[in-house]
Amino acid sequence: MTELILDVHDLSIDYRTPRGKLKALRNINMQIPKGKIVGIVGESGCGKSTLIGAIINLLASNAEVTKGGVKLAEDELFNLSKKQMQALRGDRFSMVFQDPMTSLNPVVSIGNQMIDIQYRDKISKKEKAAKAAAMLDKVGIPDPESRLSQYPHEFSGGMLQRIAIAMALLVEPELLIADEPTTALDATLEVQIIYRLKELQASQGCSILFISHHLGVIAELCDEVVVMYSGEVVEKGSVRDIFHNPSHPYTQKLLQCDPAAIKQKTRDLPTILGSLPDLIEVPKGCIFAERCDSASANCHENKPKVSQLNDNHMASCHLLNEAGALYA
Amino acid sequence: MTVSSLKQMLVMPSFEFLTGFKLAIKRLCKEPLGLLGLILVTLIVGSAILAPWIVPHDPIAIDVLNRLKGPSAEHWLGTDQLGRDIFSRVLMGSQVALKVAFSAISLALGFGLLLGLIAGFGPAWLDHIIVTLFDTVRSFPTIIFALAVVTLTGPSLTTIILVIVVTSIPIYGRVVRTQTQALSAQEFILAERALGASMPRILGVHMLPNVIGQLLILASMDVPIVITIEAGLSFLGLGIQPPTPSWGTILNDGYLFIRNTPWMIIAGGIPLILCTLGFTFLGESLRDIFDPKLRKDI
Amino acid sequence: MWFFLVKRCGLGVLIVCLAVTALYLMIHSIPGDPASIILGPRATEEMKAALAVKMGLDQPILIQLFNFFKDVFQGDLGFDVFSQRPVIDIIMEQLPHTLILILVSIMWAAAIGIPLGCYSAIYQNSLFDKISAILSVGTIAIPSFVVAIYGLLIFSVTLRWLPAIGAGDSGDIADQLTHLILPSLAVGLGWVGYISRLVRSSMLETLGANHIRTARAFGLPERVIIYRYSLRIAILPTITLLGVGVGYLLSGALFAEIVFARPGIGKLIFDAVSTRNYPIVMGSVLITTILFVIVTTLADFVNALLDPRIRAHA
Amino acid sequence: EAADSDLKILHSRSFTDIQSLDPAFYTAATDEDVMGAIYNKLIYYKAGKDWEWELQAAKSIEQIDDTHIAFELKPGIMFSNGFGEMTAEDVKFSYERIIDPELASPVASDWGTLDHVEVTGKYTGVIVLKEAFQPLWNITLPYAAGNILSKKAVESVGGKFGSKPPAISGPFQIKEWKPKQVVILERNPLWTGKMPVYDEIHIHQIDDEKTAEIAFEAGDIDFTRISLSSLQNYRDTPPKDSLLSENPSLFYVWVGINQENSKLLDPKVRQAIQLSIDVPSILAAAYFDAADAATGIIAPGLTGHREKSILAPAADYAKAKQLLNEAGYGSGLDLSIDILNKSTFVTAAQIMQATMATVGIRLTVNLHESGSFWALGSESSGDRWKNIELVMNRFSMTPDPYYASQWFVEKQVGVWNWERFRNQEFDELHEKALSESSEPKRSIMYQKMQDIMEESGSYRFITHESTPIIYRNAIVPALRPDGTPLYRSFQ
Amino acid sequence: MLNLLEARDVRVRFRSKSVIKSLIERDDDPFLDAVCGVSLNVKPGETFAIVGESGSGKTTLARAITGLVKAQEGSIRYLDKELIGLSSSQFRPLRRDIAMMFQDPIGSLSPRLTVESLITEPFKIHGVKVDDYAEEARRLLSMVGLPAHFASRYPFQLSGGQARRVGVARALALSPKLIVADEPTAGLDVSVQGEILNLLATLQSELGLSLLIITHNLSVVRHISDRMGIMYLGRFIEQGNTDDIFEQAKHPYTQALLSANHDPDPDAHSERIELQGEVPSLLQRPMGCEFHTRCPHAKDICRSQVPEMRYSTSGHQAQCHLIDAI
Ligand SMILES: Nc1ncnc2c1ncn2[C@@H]1O[C@H](COP(=O)(O)OP(=O)(O)OP(=O)(O)O)[C@@H](O)[C@H]1O
Ligand SMILES: Nc1ncnc2c1ncn2[C@@H]1O[C@H](COP(=O)(O)OP(=O)(O)OP(=O)(O)O)[C@@H](O)[C@H]1O
Ligand SMILES: [Mg+2]
Ligand SMILES: [Mg+2]
Repeated sequence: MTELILDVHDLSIDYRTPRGKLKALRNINMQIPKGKIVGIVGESGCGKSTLIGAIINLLASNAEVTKGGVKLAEDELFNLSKKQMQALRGDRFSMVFQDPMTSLNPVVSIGNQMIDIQYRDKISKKEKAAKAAAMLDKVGIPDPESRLSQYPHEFSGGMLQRIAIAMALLVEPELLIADEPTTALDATLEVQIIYRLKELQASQGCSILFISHHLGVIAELCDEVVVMYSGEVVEKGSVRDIFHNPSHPYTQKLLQCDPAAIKQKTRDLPTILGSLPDLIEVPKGCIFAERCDSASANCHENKPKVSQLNDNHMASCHLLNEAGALYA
Repeated sequence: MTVSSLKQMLVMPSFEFLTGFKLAIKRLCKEPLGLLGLILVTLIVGSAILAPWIVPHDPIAIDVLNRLKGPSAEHWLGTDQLGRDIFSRVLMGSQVALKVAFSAISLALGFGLLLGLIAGFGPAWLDHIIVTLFDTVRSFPTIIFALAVVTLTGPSLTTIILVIVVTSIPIYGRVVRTQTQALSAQEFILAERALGASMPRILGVHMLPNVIGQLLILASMDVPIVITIEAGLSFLGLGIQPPTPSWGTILNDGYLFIRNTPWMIIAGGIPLILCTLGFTFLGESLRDIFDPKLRKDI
Repeated sequence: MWFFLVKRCGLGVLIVCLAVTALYLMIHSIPGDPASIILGPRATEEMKAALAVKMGLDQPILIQLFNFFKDVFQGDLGFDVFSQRPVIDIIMEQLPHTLILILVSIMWAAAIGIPLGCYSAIYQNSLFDKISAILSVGTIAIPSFVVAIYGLLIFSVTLRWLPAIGAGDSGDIADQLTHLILPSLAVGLGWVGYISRLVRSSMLETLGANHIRTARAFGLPERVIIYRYSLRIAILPTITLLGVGVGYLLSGALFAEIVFARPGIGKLIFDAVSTRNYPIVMGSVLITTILFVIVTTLADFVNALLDPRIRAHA
Repeated sequence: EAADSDLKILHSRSFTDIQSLDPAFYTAATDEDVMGAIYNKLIYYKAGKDWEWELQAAKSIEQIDDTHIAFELKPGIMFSNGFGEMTAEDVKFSYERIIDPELASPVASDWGTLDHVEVTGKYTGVIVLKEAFQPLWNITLPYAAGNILSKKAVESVGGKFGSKPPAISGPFQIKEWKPKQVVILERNPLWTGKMPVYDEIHIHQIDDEKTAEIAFEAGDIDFTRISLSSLQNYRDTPPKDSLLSENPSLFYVWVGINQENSKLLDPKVRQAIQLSIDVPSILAAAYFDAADAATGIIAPGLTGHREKSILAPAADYAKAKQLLNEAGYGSGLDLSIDILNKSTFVTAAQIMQATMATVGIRLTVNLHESGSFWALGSESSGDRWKNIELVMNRFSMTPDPYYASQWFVEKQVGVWNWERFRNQEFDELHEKALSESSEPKRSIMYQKMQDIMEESGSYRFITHESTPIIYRNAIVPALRPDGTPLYRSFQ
Repeated sequence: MLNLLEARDVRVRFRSKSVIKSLIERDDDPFLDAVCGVSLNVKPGETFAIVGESGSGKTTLARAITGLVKAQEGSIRYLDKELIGLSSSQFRPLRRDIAMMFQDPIGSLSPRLTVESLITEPFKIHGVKVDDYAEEARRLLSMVGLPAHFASRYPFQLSGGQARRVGVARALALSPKLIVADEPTAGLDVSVQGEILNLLATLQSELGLSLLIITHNLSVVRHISDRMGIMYLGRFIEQGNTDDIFEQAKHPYTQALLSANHDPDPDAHSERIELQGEVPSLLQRPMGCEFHTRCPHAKDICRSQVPEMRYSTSGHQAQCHLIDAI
């Protein structure tokens, strides 16, 4: 068994809403082995951001952990005090948030923000600024020294995203959590960022949790992939398992929908028919049953068990036989 | 909102109003301070409305022999220098206090909001004009302005309200202006512009909800200030004339007797404090309730 | 930049002119006769008329106003007919007392009110928040003169720690400071509550923002998050308010000047208004208006300094 | 600082700041408080309970006949700043200066019928009047207009000097004046007369009586007038080491009724108003029973004081009601009273409101701040004089009855006579009494005048107030009978 | 065919230094050209895609077209009506026809409004009569694949992708003629992305809608756009039919960009053209060809001379000295 840097076990999270509790995450189990890059893919709104919010223990005020926990190496994060948690953040793990435009402080120059997060380092301010500039340069921000004195509204969306990445890299974390960090980046930069991340991982042996809708990036960057659907992990495995041998119907459909996978130019892109389940009244059976082409009555009635397909490839689907093959 | 319109609201509540109200009350009740605020405000508004019927004594009946007496079973808060029952005067005084506070603050708030929004979001020249007006109004002493208004209109409650409104507009206006300026660079405002929203709409529908919370709190904290201004102006002979009781006059009288008979100050001060506590806590909790982000049950 | 400065100054001059003009019209519209107040009850009508001529009151208002501005631009605020002294001297004697009182009051009020507001916001709904809520709202509602009188009774009469009246020896800083404690307490106490509630409220809004979550996610110390990241945004309305408030206190610290028998511009103006001493009224209001414009401009400037988005807008 | 604490300093309080230290332009009593300490007069009030004077700069002074007063100065009174010794020339200059039309002194009437001053020697001279002028001895020579300036000094500054005297001669000189704060007097080193006890006198300006009381208790001041509302408290529990002194006052407070107002033309209405004002209640509530009812405009202890007024202080509602009925106002009458925004008046007005309501008069109270109030009845400042119905007024006084009566003559209608009271006989008596040298006769004349006022129905006299004073028991204050401090003689 | 939208030499400048700083440093030109002479046109029913370097001025260009930032130079015509210089009230009626989708999905939603109010705003703004706003909101939500109960949510309660879809719904509400979409599908999973793009395609075929799409997703560009432009440092360095460009990109930057596209296959290692060298800044535009600092083929001429735009017959144009050489 490899050493785990992060172990999310049986995590359930609810959001309180006027309509009732929205069960955003249900019994999530996922692990990040040390030094590995784990990707999460899944439909938008399936709870990816919620999951990482729970990992860093910064959830919205109406969120509530109802079950389970998160272990960072040996520490059970939910048992830590506020102070202890604060000591971990920005030191052992760091974060790139999804919405780069609003996740930087509008009234503090980005230079100062980057200097501030290095507060643990005992080096002069000048050195910190130099480090910040160097990091900006690495993520492809031109003219970084003079950019340091500018404010977020003076940058383009992609630049802010790169700044956010630069900040997360700056603290040299053990675990880097990145929530769709390349959505606003052009392909060349995306490549550049992926190289940076790989470089980082290689040089520091850090682990990365990488969320993206861009399957190409996931395929290229990640060692392992977790596929989520509507607040549940439906499949997880090594990147090859997932891309070459997708076992859950949702994963399969997802891969089919990727326009990059469709070589013929078309204006009619494939989609997954049907709509999302209402997470306030979570359906009894398989969460994907509604949209699954091969769903049976059983699928609508009972929750599927997790099928272990190989060492670390598992999927939750009734249709999987012991061997892990889909019978359809 | 004047007392009379409040009365109307209480007398003929429409159905939606009631459900919205109920929800708000329900949420309020979950916040101890909000509940406290609600209770205090209800008490004060209630007693102001009912004052004429519930005063134990005629608030202007003079009884020189029994002047400056301490609290007793007969006079709960004692009597003033004319032997009038302070408790009754405090009760009746709440009418003036609330009238002044409600109307002056809501008018000032309304105009301040409007002008501040326009100044903060509108074209620069308009901003300059409005700020110039604000500063002009604000920069000379209230007393001179009040005297001038009184020469034109004669002393009355309306005069006081007018003076307070005019001199408070710039305060609210400037605060709103700053907030608006900070907000107007935000993306969602740009998005509204792209949709073609007119300036009034952007200001009213998008800016307003984001600045009003601050302002409500500011306004509720201004309740005692407005009441003391009323006291000061009335004392100068610019406002309500004796023997009409108001908290302001009770405080003024109390000041004179602060050494020998401190309960007059207490009698005038406590309702003021309660009133401020009530309005501020209610204001803050309402803000929390109506700000979706601060609301706890979502 | 120069353009900005020139524009600001131009606006300032405009405001001063407008205010003074409005004031002139107002003060001449209110009843009252300076001549008989200056000359006492036994002055004859001729004497009063002569004085009116001397004060220029016989001329049409517009001419008076013109003359006033003409003199002002020559640096002359006129002569006080009561004491036969230049108005500017009289104002300058009083102004420092007022300024120091306001600044000290506002400063200590802000020094307490801002952190109080911050902590109430951070520990929202905690016991601390509730107690500070009640206390600070209480301080707003307690009339300042009550604070003043009880301050005097406790610290001056009973304990005899602090002097009761006056502004202290002009040469003796320590003495002046001891004379400032009670008045600034009375002036500032209400502001503590006012500031802290306002800061708390804007702080709550700011603390919910995404960028604060980012700062937290980097484990920034709470102190940095509060003072560098949230307060800079949350403080804006408070600064504006302080700007307006300082301006207001210029003529509004009257009660403290009366209760503590302190000299000051508030009392000067009040007395001058009561005695219809036009030159003093005009002169002092001119000066306070200038100060007011400076202070509010400064507040705008500080806001722009703190928030680049406002800077971009300006 | 050690030397400082050895100084004997008196901390006193005044309620306004000094305006002018020029005797020709004094306005408030504070001016004279200071002038009395830094200048000399021929004669000066004697501290005590009775209105008497004593010699000051004069070695002797004598009324030769109705229009001539001879005086001789003490030698060796030196003016400061090297302006030399005080001579009869200086006396002549100082007195004639005030009546000089060129100077346009608003207090010229203090010198009444002064014609000129004749200098008969270095130290001697004769004050020559056109006609007899009795008030001279009471309010001119011993009061502000009697201060003697240095001719040379005043001329050296061009004849006018406001608040900076070019030369002084009294036992004190001004060390420092911090406007609106304090006037500090220190010993005049040139002074050769009786040495004052105090090295310095600090006269703090404190507007507010409450503050003054607290400042006294806090030890910041040693001598102050206190408010009537606190009097009872101080009587019951006097602060440590302090003494209370209750003095009569010269002020007079009355309710005036405008004769020419259309509602008040009928004397019956005016009388009904007089009768429906209950003075004892007002004294109780507004003056805390610390002042007595006034019998007229002239305070007790002065020539012309009436022992009793015609109408009793207490109201007579039945009679008032009857008079109103006769005047056709049986169904009631709406009136207004104008008052200054002082709490005393506000309280008094509310009492009147209540008492007059019992006879059917509905009284509205109009508060005015001082600037507006004092221009109320003046015809030269607007039309508001026409609308006056009732007005509560308070005038200050000097120790001569003429000073009170002068405001009620016909000439003053529309100036200070806001009741628009016109009475031939009153005016004649006022003139005659000025030159009446027989004290008892003069007294009867003034009593008659007050009778006339009261009978006109235009006046309801309220009170002369009183002047309670508190001071440290280590001090022996020198006070005029009305409690005014005579600083140079404080012990 | 008549152009629906035609932009000529559009230039947008931003202040790059604070006024004080530029004074101190005696900088006469403290501005940067975020968009520097861009021309493009969009025909009715056509999709024009803008791709390019992040920070190259795409958003700024989109904003200039929709009148949200001021273009200092050039002309932007919509149906032959000049847009530059229009006052906001003159522009307002046009906004019914020109809809904009913003890059920042959550930030561009008014935070105090519910989703229902947000997506029915266009109706209210333009006074379009709607019987039942709730019903209309439901229709729009389902159009972008969101369940009806989202109507009562506030923006901060949405996930990034959900907020994006609300933005799309809002832009489509009034069936505009031209949609300027700044990364409309970023943050959406591929299935939802497909739904949205299909929706746009349907509208396009039914209503003749024109699209100006800014995106980084080259696969999307390839499928949906008719023509495309590639932006670099505020200029179009290449422009033409999408198929032409994908088949035969002329400009080295375009080539690098296209080669960088990832395949959704962990084992597919495509031949990438790696860009090395200094990333230029808008403040210090390189001399000559602005791409020379990173161009793998740069020659001397590139460092000194500004290349001209070269056209091919099909309208394919590119700005490079070496078009024929590469
Ligand atoms: N504060 C909140 N209150 C209520 N519901 C919320 C809140 N935040 C998120 N949700 C809901 O919880 C679910 C999960 O949201 P989350 O942001 O984790 O999705 P996501 O997987 O990150 O999606 P995306 O890829 O679109 O960012 C969504 O249905 C969202 O609408
Ligand atoms: N208000 C502003 N002040 C100064 N510079 C600005 C401002 N807004 C944008 N810029 C600059 O203009 C350039 C272009 O920005 P723009 O947002 O148009 O880029 P973009 O092409 O949309 O990039 P992305 O793909 O990253 O969103 C950037 O260098 C940016 O820093
Ligand atoms: Mg997300
Ligand atoms: Mg962009």
